[in-house]
Amino acid sequence: MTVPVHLRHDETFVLNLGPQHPATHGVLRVKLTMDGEYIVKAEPVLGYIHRMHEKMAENGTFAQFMPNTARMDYLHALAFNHGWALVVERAAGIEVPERAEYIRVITVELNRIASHLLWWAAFLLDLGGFTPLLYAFDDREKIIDLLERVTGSRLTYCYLRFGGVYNDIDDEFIAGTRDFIKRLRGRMPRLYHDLVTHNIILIKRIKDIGFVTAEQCRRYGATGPVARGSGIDYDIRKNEPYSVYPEFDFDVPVFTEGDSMARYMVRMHEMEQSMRIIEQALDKLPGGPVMGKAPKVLKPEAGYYYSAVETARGSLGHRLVCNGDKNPYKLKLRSPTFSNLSLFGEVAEGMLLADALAFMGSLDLVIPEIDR
Amino acid sequence: MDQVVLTNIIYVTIFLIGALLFGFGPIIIVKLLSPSSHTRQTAGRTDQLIECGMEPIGSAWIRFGIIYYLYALIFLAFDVDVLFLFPVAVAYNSPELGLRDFYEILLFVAILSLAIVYAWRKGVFTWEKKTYLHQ
Amino acid sequence: MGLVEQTQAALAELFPEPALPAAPAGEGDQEAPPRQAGVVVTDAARHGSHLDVLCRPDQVVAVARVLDQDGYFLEAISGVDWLDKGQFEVIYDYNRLGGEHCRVTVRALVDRNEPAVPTISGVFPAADWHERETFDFYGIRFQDHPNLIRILLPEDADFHPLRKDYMP
Amino acid sequence: MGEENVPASIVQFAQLDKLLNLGRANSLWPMTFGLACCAIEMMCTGGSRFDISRFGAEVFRPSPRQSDVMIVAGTINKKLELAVKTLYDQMPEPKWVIAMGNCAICGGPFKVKENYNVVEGADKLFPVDVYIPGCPPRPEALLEGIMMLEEKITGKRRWPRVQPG
Repeated sequence: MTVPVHLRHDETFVLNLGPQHPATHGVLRVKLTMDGEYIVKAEPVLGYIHRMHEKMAENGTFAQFMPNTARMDYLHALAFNHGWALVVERAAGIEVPERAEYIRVITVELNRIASHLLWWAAFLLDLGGFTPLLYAFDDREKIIDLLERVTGSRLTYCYLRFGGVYNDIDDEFIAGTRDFIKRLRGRMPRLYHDLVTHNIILIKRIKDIGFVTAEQCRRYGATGPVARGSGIDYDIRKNEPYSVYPEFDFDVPVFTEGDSMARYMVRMHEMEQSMRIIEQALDKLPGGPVMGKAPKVLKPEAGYYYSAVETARGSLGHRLVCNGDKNPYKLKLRSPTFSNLSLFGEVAEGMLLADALAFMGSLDLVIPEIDR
Repeated sequence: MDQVVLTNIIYVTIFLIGALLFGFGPIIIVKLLSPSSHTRQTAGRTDQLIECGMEPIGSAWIRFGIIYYLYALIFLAFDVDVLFLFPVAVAYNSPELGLRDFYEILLFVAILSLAIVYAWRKGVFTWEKKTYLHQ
Repeated sequence: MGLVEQTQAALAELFPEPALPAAPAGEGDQEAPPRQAGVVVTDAARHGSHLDVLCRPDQVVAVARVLDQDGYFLEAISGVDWLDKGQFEVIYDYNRLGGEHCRVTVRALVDRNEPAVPTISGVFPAADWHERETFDFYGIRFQDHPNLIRILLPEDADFHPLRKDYMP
Repeated sequence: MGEENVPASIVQFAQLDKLLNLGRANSLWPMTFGLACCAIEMMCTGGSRFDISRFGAEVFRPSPRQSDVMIVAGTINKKLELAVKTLYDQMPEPKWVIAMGNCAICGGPFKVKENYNVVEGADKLFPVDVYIPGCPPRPEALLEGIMMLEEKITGKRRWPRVQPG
């Protein structure tokens, strides 16, 4: 039930939810016009961490841009690697061996769980709970150790190559992954759901807060858990299958309420689905090489190419324009959080400031991915 | 001014001086020991209000909603309420405090909590979502 | 594939003159004879988009309305600076949100000296930020956009970084 | 003895200063100033595995008024430059700056010829006390950076330095 209010302009004041703020997960600034506790108008201001990725793409070769992809969304860096590798492989017509595809899916899904764990820790930190961060990071460190064995770095992975992956996974990685999944499945019902999800304080803070309708998602282009929380059954791994995803059976959690609780539950169930995918991929892992043959200097045919990949935050698109020489002529990165955040202004109007922060936490923002 | 009153006065003054020292002591110590009164500047913005690194827009001296005033009133009512309950708490376990006194205290607290009931019915505690009709 | 044909038919009425026979996919614009405005089916496995629409800048809003009725959503707006041909190109990517998958790429070419394209933020509010970003990087003015200011660069920046002739 | 760039106080006793520096070194309150990828490694350091609270630095203060050290964890670009300088000004003395990650040291991966928007290094804005290389540096590197800052403040090293090899 909302209360219509007429407002004279001198009763409001402008507050900066500025670049340096614990709840903005980075340097997002929101200019809030406030009427006491209520937000009259919210206007996100971007660009405080704009790092010229697209200009660098035009001045470097295709392979030189791979490290950049990991520095945009560093929580799900492998999906960004995967998106960039996919669009260039399509453009240059490079074949990827079967085993490399499976390794890509395993590492991307592990990275997705790590990203959701960090979102979960940061979201509850925004709402005031500090202890969930400790055991969520404990689980996340297990994943980071596994991925560090294979990729060599902890956060900004540069693991994929055009035509395959950098190096092969060994039995210790496979055994470690199975142990990790058994451990997380054991902890999930007690630590994550009983202690936090059914906690009355959390339910009071995020239930019926920040309603996003399916039509709003479509008009603003919101994808990923934000859209799946409002009843839109859209997951690129299912709707626009790429790599070897069609060979695994996993279902896409969709909730219809559209409030912050729905988005929360979508991500919690997605962690479970990612574990199912990893197990099936480990069971069906074929042998063979991990690196297909790819020309040293890539000169893809001129033309327009687009690839979409499902990251933890939504659909990541690479719009690539090639004119035949060794540098990409133009690369536009369609980042999911850029569109997910654009509906913040419309939804946060009339909200209490504390609820607006809970709503922003449920959008799962990574600011360098917005500013690129 | 017999001996007992004098010692009581001395106790109270010592207590008072201790409180003052405890209050102003750290301020003086910090003034002496902290590196310096001014801090190193790069943009000359030391005394600017903290607003996440940004220049605050407009001033915050505006008319606030009445609802915060009502919260202050309710707090005041119960603050005074506690003030009267202190002597009761001190004399609570003495034998002559009978059941009748207990009911008196209960009545006293009940009358004061009527303020809460009044505020509740006036809708002070409900924070509904508002939609703003922009002229 | 009912959806691709259905969308192609819906878009076809906007382009009365018959489109050229479908140019084989992947062939660059330079070699092919300059393509007439029209709808071309492209190979999605390679190019990622099912339909490739080339239209004049003033038809952009009409195409956006047709796709809005069909339930598409705006994925991205990108600008391309064809320095040697003296043209800017604005690429709109539309996609289906759920259900059957079909991506439509709409391209509009604009002269490089005074680039002006009508805004579609009335039809898709998602375009508001994408257009501000394209203006920020290329200087393409989007006519009657509600608030066309820079989005990523500092407000007082006086250059457009992604133009091919810009080097700091 | 460290603190050559921290201004002197009115009353100066040698032993008292040593005691004060020991207190300051063991309770460095960092300001939550995570900009980009290094912020995630800073959070991992705050987690329970690397546990920054062994050095008394786990109290991440959001407001500059209550923080001692500003850990610049990420890239500073031209739009954020004034905000960073404002935050540095608003911190009371004694204050220190740790430049964490290549971006804060020299612009890191974004120090390219077509760089139009990134400030190449935090020391262009204010004096930096400790540089931690890495992209992002491992949490152990951040802990080593804090130990180096403590050595700079007190002049003594708390842990024996780990010899390479």
